[in-house]
Amino acid sequence: MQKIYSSAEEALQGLLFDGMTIAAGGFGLCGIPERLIDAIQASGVKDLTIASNNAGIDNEGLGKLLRTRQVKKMISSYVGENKEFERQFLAGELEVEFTPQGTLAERLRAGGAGIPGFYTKTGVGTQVAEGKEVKSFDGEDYILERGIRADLSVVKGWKADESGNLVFRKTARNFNQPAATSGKICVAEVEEIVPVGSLDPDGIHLPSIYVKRLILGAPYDKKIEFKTVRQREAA
Amino acid sequence: MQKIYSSAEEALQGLLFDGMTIAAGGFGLCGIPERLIDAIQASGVKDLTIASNNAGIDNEGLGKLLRTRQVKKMISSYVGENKEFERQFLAGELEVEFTPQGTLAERLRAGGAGIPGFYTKTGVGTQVAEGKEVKSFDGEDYILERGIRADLSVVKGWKADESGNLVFRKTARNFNQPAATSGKICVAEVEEIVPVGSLDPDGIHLPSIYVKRLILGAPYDKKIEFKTVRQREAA
Amino acid sequence: MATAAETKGWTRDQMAARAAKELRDGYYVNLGIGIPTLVANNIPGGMTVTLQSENGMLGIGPFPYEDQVDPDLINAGKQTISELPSSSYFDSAASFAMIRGGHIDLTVLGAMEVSEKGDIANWMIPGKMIKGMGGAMDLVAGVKKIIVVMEHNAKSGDPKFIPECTLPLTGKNVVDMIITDLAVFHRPDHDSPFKLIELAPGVTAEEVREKTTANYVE
Amino acid sequence: MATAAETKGWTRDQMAARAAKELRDGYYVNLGIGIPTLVANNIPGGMTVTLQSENGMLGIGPFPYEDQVDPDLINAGKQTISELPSSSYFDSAASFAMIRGGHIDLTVLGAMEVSEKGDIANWMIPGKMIKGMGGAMDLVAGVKKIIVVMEHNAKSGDPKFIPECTLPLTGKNVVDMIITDLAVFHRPDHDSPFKLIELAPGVTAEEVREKTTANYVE
Repeated sequence: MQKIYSSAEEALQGLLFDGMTIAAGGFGLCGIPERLIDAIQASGVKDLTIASNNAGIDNEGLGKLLRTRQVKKMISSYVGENKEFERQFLAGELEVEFTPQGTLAERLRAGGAGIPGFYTKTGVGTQVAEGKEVKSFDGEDYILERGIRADLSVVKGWKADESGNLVFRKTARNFNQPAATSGKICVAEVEEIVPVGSLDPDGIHLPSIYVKRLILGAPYDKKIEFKTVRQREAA
Repeated sequence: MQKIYSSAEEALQGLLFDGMTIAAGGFGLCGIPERLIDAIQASGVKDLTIASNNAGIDNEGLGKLLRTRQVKKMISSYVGENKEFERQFLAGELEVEFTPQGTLAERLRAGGAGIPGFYTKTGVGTQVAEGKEVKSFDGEDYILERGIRADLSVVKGWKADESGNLVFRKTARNFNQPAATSGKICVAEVEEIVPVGSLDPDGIHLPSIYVKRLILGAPYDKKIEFKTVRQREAA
Repeated sequence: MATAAETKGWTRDQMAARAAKELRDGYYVNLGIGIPTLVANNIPGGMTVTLQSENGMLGIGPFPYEDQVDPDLINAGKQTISELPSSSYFDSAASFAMIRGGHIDLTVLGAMEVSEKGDIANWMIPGKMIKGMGGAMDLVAGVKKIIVVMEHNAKSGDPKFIPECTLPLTGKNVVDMIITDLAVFHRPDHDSPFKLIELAPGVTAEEVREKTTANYVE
Repeated sequence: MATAAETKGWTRDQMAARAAKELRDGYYVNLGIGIPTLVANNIPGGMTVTLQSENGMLGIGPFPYEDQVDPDLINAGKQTISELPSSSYFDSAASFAMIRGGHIDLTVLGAMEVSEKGDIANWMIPGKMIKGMGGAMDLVAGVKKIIVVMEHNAKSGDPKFIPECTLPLTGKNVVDMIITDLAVFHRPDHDSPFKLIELAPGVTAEEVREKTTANYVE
C-alpha cells in the first residue's frame, strides 16, 4: 500500500468535486496545508464548503481560494485580516457559518468519531444558539451542535513515516488533528518523510489510519502574521 | 505549587468521601493505579461508584475494593475474571451499569470536556438503549449518552515531570487519559518523576493542568493476565 | 496427514483463512478473540494489513518471545503481544473515535447468533453470569464491514444463523458476511437478504438448508 | 515621573496589575488580547501561574528574541512567542476540552459591554464587518472565573457597565469580576448582584455612580 504521492495534484486526483465539503487544518497561517490549497486552487473545483478556523489572509492560505471565488461557504470562528473575504461577505457572495472556536474543533472531532451531535454550554443565550435545540442537563442549559463529516480533509504535518504515521510541531498542530479525522479521506503534506520505525510509537499524533495519501511539501517558506520579539539586554 | 506528595495516602488526603464517584484508569491489570487503589482501600471510604473499564480480578486492582465491600456500583464494559464480583453481583449486593467500551471512554472524555451528552450509534436497538433518548440524524438512529464527571480520578502514568506533565507507555495509556480528564480533581501515580524540561513538549500525553497531585509509585511488580509467547526457532 | 479435500467442512483455521480472503491491501482491521484472531496468521503475502487493538494500538505484532514479554503491551484480550516498526499507541477515547467514526475497514467477530436481518448476539446469555459487552457493540456499530465467523450449529445442534435472535443483541442490522464451518453468506448492503455464496468442501446446499433456519437467497 | 497617587484612575498597566491580584499559586490562566495580555507581566513573584493559549499550548513563554522566532510557535493572537521547560502542546479539540471542561481557573478578557446580570458582549458590532467570535464564547462558557478588564466608559463617554447589553452577546450571566480604569466590581456567584469593592486612586464612589448605568451594590 503506497501512500506517498509525488505531488499535491496527484494526491488529490479523483477526490475533488464541485459542491464538496473540505476540512482544513491550520490556525491563522500556522500549520496550513499550503501545497494542497494551491492544488485545489489549480484544479478549479468550485462551490466549496470549507470548515477551517480561519480563512487565510489576502492571497495566503485559504485566501487564495476566496480570491478565485471557489468557496461558497466558510465554517469558521475568526475571519479577520482578509479584505477579499470582507468584500465578498458584505456583497452577499460568500456564506459564513460562524462557529465558536472550541465548538468548531469539537464538531470536527465528533464528525470523525462517529458522533453526529453533542451538547455544549458554549453560545447558550447568544446568536450562536439560534435555531438550535436547547436541552437541560442537571439544571443547566446546553445547545446541540452537529458533528462535521467532511468529504475531504487537507492537513499539514511536520514529519510522517512511510506508513502514514504523523507528528506535528509545536502550535502548528492546532486544527490539523481534528480536521484530519473529520474527512472521509484525508490527504496530508509534511516537511519530511522518514522511514517506518523512525518515529516513537508513543509519540504519534495522528495514527496512520487517518492518513490515506501523503506528499512531501518541503521546502516551506512559513509565513508569520504578527512577529513579536523582545530585545536582549546589553551585556 | 508543589504537586508531588510523599505517599498515596497523603495525596488522597481530604479528597475521599462516602458515596463519591471515582474514575479509574487501566485496562484489565494494565496501567492500573495500584498504589492509589491500595490507599483508597486503606481509607475505608465506602459506597463508591467507580467508572472503570474493568473491575480488576480477585484481589488485584479494583478487585481489592470489591473484596472489602467498598463499592456500591461499577460503570464498566467488561467484568469477567473476577469471582468475588460475580458473587456480589448475583447476590444483588453490587450494582453494575454495563457501558460499551467506546461509549465509556467517550463518556469520560465528554465529562472532562464539558459535554454533558452526545449521540452514538453504539447500542442502538440493544439493551443498552433502554431508557435512553433516541434521535435521528440524517436518517439514522442514535442514542443519547451522558458525560461522566467524577469527583476524583486516579490514574497511573509512566513518567511525569515535576510540573505534572505526564506520559504513558504503550498500551498502558488506555483509559488513563480520558479518566484523568473526567475528575474534578485527578491524582496520578507514576514510575518515575523527572525534572521539568526532561519531557518533549510535543510528546506530552496528559498536560500538567490535569494532574493536581502526583506520587512516585515505583517499584511496580506489573501483573500479566494472559502471558502469551512464541518460541524462537532453533538456529 | 488429512488434507482439506478429505475433511468435510472447514476447520477453525480454514474458516479464518476464508475470512482472510476478504482482506485488501491497506486495510485497517480489528480482530475479535477466538477464531477471528487466527485471521492474523492468514494475511496474504505482499499485502499490508494493519491490525487495531481497541485498548489503544495500531499495528499489532506477533506474540512476543519469552524475553520480550512486556506487561504494558497487551491486546484487547489481555494477552501479551509485540509491536511493529509502524505501530502507534493512543488512549481508549481516541481508539473508539477511530472505531465509531468508521475508520476501521473490517472487523471479524465471533457470534452466538446472527439473524437473517443481520442482527448479532454475542455478549450475553441471560441467567448465566454476565461479563459485559466490552468493545463488541462499538465495533459492530462503527466498523465499515462486519464479518462473523462461527460454527454453523451450536454443540446442541441448534442453528446459529436464525430468523430472529433469541439472545440480547450486540447490534441490530450490522452483519455483512457470515463464515461458518459449512458455508459463506453475504449481502451487498443492509437492505438486502443474505445470499449463500460459497460451500465448504464436501458440503451441499441441501445440507446447509437443513441446518439453517434463517431465510437466505441461494 | 508621575506616580500612581498623582494620577486619577488606573492606567492600562495598572488595570492589568489589579487583575493579576486575582491570581493564585498553581492557577492555569487564559489571557485575552489587549490589556489582558499585560497581566502576564504582573504575576507576583514566587507564584507559579501557567498560561494557556487556546490554539494548543500550556506554558506560554515571553516573546522570543529575534533569532528564536519560530512560525510554528504562536499564541491565539497569532503573535510569535517562546516556550518554557514546562510547556506542552496539544490539538485544538484537546485545548477546548480543557477550556469547556472547566479546567482553566481564570480568564481575563476585554469587553465592549457588560450587563449588571453578568452578560458580556465583546465579539461583534452589527453593521460593522464581523470578524467572528474566535474562542471567546468557549472561554466565557467554560472557564471557572471570568474577569473583564475594560475602560469604564467608551470614547464617546457612554458607560460600558450597563443594565442590559445592546450588542450581540458573547455569553449570558458569566462574568465574575469587572476591572475598569475607575473601579472594581465583583460578585460571589452568578445569582448575586455586582458589588463595588474597590476604587482607583483619586476616584470617588459618586463619580463611579455617575459614570455607570448598571445597578450594583456599594
